[in-house]
Amino acid sequence: MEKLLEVHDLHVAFSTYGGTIKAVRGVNFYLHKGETLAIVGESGCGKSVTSQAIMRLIPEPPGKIVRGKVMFKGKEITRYTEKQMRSIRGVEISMIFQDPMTALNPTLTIGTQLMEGLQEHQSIRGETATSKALEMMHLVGIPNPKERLKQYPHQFSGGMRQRIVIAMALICEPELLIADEPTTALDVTIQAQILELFTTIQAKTGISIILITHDLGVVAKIADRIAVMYAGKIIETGTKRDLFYNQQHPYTKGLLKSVPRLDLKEEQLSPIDGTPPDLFAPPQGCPFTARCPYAMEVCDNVYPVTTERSSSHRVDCWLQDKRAQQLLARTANQ
Amino acid sequence: MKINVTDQTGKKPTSHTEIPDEWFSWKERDTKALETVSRPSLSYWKDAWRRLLKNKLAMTGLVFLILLTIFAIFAPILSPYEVNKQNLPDQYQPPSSQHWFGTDNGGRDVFTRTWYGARISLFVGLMAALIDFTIGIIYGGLSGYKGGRTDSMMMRIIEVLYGLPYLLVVILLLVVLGPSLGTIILALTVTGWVGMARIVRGQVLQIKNYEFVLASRSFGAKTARIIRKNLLPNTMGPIIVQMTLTVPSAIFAEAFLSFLGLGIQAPFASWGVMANDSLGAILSGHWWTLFFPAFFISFTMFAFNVLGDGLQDALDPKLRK
Amino acid sequence: MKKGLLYLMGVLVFLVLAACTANESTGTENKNGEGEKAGDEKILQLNNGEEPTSFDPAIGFDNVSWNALNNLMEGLTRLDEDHTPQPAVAEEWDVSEDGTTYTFYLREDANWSNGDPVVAEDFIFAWERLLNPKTGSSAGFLGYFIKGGEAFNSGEGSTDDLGITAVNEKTLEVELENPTGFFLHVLTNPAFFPVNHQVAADNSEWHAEAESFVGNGPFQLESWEHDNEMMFTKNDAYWDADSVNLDGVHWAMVNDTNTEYQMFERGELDSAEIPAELSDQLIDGDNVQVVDQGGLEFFRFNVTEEPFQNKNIRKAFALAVDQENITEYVVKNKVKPAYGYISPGFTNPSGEDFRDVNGDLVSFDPEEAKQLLEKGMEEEGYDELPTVTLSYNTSDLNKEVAEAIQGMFSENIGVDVELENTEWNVFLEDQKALNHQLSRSSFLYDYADPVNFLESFITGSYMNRTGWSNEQYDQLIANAKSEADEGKRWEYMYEAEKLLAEEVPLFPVRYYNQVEVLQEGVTKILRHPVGYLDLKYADKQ
Amino acid sequence: MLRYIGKRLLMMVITLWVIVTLTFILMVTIPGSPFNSERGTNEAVQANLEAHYNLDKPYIVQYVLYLKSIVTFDFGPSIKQPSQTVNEMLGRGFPISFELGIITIIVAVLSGVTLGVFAALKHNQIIDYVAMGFAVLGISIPNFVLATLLIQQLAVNIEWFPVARWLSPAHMILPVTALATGPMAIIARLTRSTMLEVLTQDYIKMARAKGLAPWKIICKHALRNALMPVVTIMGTLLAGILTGTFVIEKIFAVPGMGKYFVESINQRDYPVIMGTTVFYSAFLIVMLFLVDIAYGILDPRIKLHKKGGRE
Amino acid sequence: MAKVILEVNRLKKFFDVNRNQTLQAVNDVSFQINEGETFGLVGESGCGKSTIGRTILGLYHKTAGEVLYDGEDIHSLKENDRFKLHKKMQMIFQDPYASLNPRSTVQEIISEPMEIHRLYRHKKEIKERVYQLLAEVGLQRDHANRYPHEFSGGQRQRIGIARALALNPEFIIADEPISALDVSIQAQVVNLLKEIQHEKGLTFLFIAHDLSMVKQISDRIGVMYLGNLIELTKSEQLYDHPYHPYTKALLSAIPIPDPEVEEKRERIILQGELPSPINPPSGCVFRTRCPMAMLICEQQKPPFREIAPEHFVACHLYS
Repeated sequence: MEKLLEVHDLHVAFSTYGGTIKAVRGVNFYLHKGETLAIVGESGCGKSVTSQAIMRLIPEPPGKIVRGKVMFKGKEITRYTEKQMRSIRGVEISMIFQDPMTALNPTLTIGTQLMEGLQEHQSIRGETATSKALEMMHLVGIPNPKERLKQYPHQFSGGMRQRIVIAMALICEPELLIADEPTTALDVTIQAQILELFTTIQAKTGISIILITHDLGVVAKIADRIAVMYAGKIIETGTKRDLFYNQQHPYTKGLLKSVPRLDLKEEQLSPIDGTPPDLFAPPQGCPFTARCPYAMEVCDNVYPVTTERSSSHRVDCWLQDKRAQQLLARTANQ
Repeated sequence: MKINVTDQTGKKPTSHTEIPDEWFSWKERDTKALETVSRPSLSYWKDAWRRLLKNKLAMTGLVFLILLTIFAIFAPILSPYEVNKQNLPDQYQPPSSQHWFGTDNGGRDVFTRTWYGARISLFVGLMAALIDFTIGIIYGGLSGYKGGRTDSMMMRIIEVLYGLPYLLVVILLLVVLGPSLGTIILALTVTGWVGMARIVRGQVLQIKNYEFVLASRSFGAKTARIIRKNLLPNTMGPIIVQMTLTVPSAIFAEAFLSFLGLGIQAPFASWGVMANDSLGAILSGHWWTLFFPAFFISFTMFAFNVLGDGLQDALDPKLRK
Repeated sequence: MKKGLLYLMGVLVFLVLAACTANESTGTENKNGEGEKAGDEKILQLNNGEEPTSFDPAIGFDNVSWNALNNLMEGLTRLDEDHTPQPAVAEEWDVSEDGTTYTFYLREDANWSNGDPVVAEDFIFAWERLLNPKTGSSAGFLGYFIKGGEAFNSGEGSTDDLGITAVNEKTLEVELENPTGFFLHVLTNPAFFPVNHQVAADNSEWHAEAESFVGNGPFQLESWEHDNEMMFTKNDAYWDADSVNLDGVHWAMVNDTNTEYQMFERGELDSAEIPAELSDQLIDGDNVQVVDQGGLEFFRFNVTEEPFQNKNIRKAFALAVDQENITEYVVKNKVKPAYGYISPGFTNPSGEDFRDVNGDLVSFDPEEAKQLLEKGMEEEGYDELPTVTLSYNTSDLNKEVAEAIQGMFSENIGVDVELENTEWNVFLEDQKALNHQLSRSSFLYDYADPVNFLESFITGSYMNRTGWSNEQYDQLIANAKSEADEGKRWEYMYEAEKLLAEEVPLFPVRYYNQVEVLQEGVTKILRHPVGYLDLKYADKQ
Repeated sequence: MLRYIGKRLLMMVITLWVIVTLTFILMVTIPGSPFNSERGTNEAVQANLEAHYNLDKPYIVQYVLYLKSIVTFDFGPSIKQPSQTVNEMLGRGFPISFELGIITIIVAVLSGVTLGVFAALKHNQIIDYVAMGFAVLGISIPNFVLATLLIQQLAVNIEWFPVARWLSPAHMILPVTALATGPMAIIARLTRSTMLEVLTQDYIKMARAKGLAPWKIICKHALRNALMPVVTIMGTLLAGILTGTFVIEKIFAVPGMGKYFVESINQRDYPVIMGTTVFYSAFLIVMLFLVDIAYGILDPRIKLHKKGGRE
Repeated sequence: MAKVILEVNRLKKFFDVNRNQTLQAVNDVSFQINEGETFGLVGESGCGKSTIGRTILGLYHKTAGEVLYDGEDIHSLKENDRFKLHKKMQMIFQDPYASLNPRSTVQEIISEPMEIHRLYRHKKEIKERVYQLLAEVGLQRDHANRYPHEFSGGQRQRIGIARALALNPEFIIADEPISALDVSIQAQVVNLLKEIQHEKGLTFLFIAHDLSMVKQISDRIGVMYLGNLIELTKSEQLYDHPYHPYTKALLSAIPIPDPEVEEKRERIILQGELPSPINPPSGCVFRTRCPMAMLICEQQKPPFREIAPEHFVACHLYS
């Protein structure tokens, strides 16, 4: 399968009053055409920063892509000029932000905001643009699109706004859609609608999606592959099945155990104790060590080597080492 | 166990074999370490101060203002010249080793007068700020906290004050009461507090709906306690910023009044009076008589403004997290 | 960040320094011929400061009106270069033996700018208007020399009792209350200018706009943009139009001395006042015209307030003031220090100057001042002098003078007085009500006779404002006003001034003058010690 | 909408009434009289004058008469310049002050916004510091000092502009510069800070993600939102400029209405005091109202009646 | 049957938006909470669940109806009695960032209720109590002198819990205490609350929009929609046999973190959006989005009836 996007050793840092935050610390992943990759992690783990770094939308300063490269359709877009980047944004890669309430400019009509991408990239104006806009609004399921084109964002509900944002992202028919927590700010019933919409759109257009989320339920529903991020690193990645049924990293395990399940009865939640490390001064070893029930001396000091369990399944954990396996076996016997 | 690690960047070792076997042993879990708070403990004010220290421009302003205050207090005492002592034949001496800032039309030492002027200008500025602060906090706080009908009534009054021709009121006041330090400060604050009141009100309106205020109320806290413990400390940031802007604008407004001839009573002179009295220096070439007071007005204005900007950045909760 | 700061400071320092130092050289420079506009037309560019109050001669009783009015209209007499009244609308006149009846014969060729002849009726109309209490003229007191004037102005008489009659169309007879030797001089005041009674009957607001204005002076009002500018053109219908050199006068209204001078420097004005700061550099220039002005700046004691009920203390204060320092360093512009009350320039019938006859009456003498103060304090039983407040009305120059005097009191007699400034209207109210202890005052003559000033201090005079009252003085003034013999009349006035100096209800500081710097080629702008700006003979090359 | 405007109008009338009443009270409190003169006038003359201007009537009658003059907008003649009515004086002076004020506002807004936007875009770079330094400098120099400096440097020394008066566009440059510097600086600083804030908003990120050209993002998305706080302070700025015109008009001999303000008080010219106050206040109130309307137009979220509840 | 500790009867709470419009935040809601149980209140944003919590605590004045605590009507109590009641009833707030005064130390925050109620005479006693409370919620002594912004969201929420426990309350209203927290932290807090309840025998009103979490902690659950309580029953009963179409839709909308289960699930996707509470639909408030709406739903508001033992539903389908 063709790799649409590859990210190699991406490092992003922010300088603030308090010091430098190393938000992304060497992230590697790839995305096939037509596939949905979910990047999962808790707040502050660097997943949003990663997605913005791909689009080169990190505000500089204070942010900075320290090193690493991003390949899109075989081209290294990290080397692109700002102008070249502009021809990619919106046309080939689009993005949706978390909060539909703030992602739309309150002073411009929906129509204007929808069509400006068309004007910018394809010089489509007037009637053609309007009909394209109406088509997109129809696609994302907004009733009365004609009237609503003239309305302002505040006249829409949250769910409708998110649909508009999606329509905006899709209007130039990009190949990759990066959706940064697209349903977090929405109610469950609306979330269900939007997720359904993603599935339909992908089926219709064959678009590739990077879905950034913290909700494992959402992941289970629409992702093909999953990357789990923790403290600025991808600690485990694999197919949906790999991750849900054969997860290797103690963090992934803990995460799944701490989520309540509606379909199971009388289950005690087992949370992960403690809190994620501060990225001002990330630990030199595995960042999860302090919270890890299987922490070994090595974990504290050296970041684990990536283990490839299969062509799709990789994990960064010292437990994958033979010696750790022996230790585990010994402990189990005692 | 001490382990010597050379790699500080978290770069991965290339293979497992680099790691010695003995490292693969369980680490003892330190439950305490789970709830560590790695950031240094800093109160809001300490933290803001730390930010401010990093803002070079703001610090320049602050240092200038501190020096200014020190000079205003001590320079006139140390100066060999009396501030109002005229020595007419000595008039318009250019700056020299004897008269650092030269002498003015009355043969008075401009250096000494500048620092006396600093006292007056700063006093006017600080008093105006203080009065604005007091009235503004009470009025704005009450308006914001009470809300509803009281609030809209009080806001109407402010609207009326906004429509008031400020210049007219000030002139009438000064004519009725005669120009004294007190009247000038009164004239400056008669409508000046409105801005502060609005800011306080806006802040209070915002903060009173925060959950921590609700929390206090849920314990049965009385209004006085809520205002004292919850509202005031949290509105302080913007209020302080506003005050740093009130001081220079009061100094400025006082200069404007002196242009109208309504400045402080002679022979005492604020910077504004000195600048206005020496406007002719632009024509005559006695530049020192205008330059020094004008420079100090401008630089004080500048210092307060950059300090205010710096404080705004330092105290802005949006930048924290 | 540092760079930005440095840049900023650089700009600031540069701006101010550049501005202030660059001029030392340019101060006296002159830009030749740049003021001239529009070909060969001789248009004089002047500044009136502000909008004239009114061109109604009875109402416009101030400098801003007179400057223009004196050139747009003309009375019976006009001052010449030597400041003596010459025939103007009146070609000639007779004075009765007792000096109380004047008969004026108007010129045949004296016409209004609309072509009407100037007739005796025009004067009667104007003067009755001046004295009519309904007009509300503040110049009314000048008409009190005319018989029945005061009574009419006080609402007690009628026009019938006024001593003015038109003998025929071109002959006017005026009866006076007392023989008044300077009456011809009084008549030069614009308050006595005629009003075209026919025009005024049609339109009582005839004087409000250029279109309706009708004058009889050397110039006519071409246009008048209120609060902005006026344009005069030469009046060809004027009887002496041949003597008028200018084609016109343009008046700006710039009420800021610095701006006025800057406009002059740029050549936008032909004449400007010299700002005090520039006096040292400019006053000795060739193109500077200095003319004495009859008047006095002085300070009033309030003799009803402690400590000035005591004559010696008053005298001590008066002697502690160094008039010369004030004129040289504060007021500048060649202003003369005042050691007497009557300004120089008034000549008695034998041709001597009043000032020369009476000599210096008050002079700076710190030693004596100290002794007198001690003496006075002893007399009053003071251990410590009550606090003294020196009041002045708000103005930059007044403030500087007050500061200087304050310094002198402190230095010479060891008294620290406080200063207090108030806005003029309040100041005047307080002065009238005797709420001040020591207050700044000034006097400018309305007509050229010392009695104008001296009579201010008689008991009950509106102008007194000192609380001082002296029967002997009142008598001297009464005599000076009614005495027909000029020689005796002057004797009374000498004595009165000496009495003032003896009693010290006020002390003099300085006399006034008029200083202006002119563009090269501008000549014969007439100014008088007592009188009004005259452009009739002015010329501009 | 109509209801809102009606309500606002009522509020405006009440505000104006309060101002008039306050002014009247202050006016009768100040000592002195319009007929005071160094020489003094005859009592009969004085009495006649007072009667003529209704100053002999009880205060309450005078007050009612003033109210009447305001309602009919006929303030009668000036006391000091009796051949002119207050209406004429305002009719002459106001258009000029207005012209000066409007040009100043336009210049201040245009240059202030440009400066602010550049500073924001080059945040923490040298342009930012220079622009802000310039802005702070603008607020730091008293305008009477600046005005005199400008004349000396640009009119007298290098003769680029005329010194003073109000005749041609060239005459307007210096007074407008002197008057606009302060407001410009305020606007620049405000624009910069709101611009910085707006630039961090999601919809700007969204616009960038759409691949829009930077100038389009700034003009279309950022500027309009950043300008809203500028619009809100416009009323206050305008009041400041109107007050500031007094100084500038005096120095540059601009025949506006600024001088009536101070002179009428010094001369106790009551009809002029009343007239200028009412006129100025009414103008200011109307401007504040227009600013509100403009704000409503700029920001579609604001309906001109209150909306939004609490929970 | 257990003792009823809190009884809400036909409670209404309207807000005046402006002169002509009222926002019907809570419209005629009744339920009871038994001593020692956890009562879950769920619904989507804007359904009025938080308003109920705040009205019960007396932070809002009710519009109509009554709130009885221990048989006493909270809103008609005298000031002094109400003050005492604050000791028994405490609240945990939603936003761990906004609910702690950023200018106070943890020590000051936790001791605030004790100071207000003058629980201890000496500062030392208060300090000791603060340390004890911190330990109870799993924080350390030396945290007492720190400021809220230095803590993570989960830690802050624990501070909030410690504050709520300071007065030894009987009844705690937890207003969406976990919705702002990360997944792994949510479980920590829920477990902590369970533990505390177990230890102290507290009664909980647990307000949330997340049904899966509510299920973990609640004994009984009430479902709200647009100011109305539409279904109320025991926790398992609600999940196993939901009656109301809205409850069904709500349950089916929640994605389950298990791909296989998720693939097999049939889901009901509601059309449209939540109507405005300013102008709610006539009859049944849910009818505009209900897949099974009938004519009667438009005309008549369905009564809240017990259609199975301890299972109350407001729906015309079951009448």
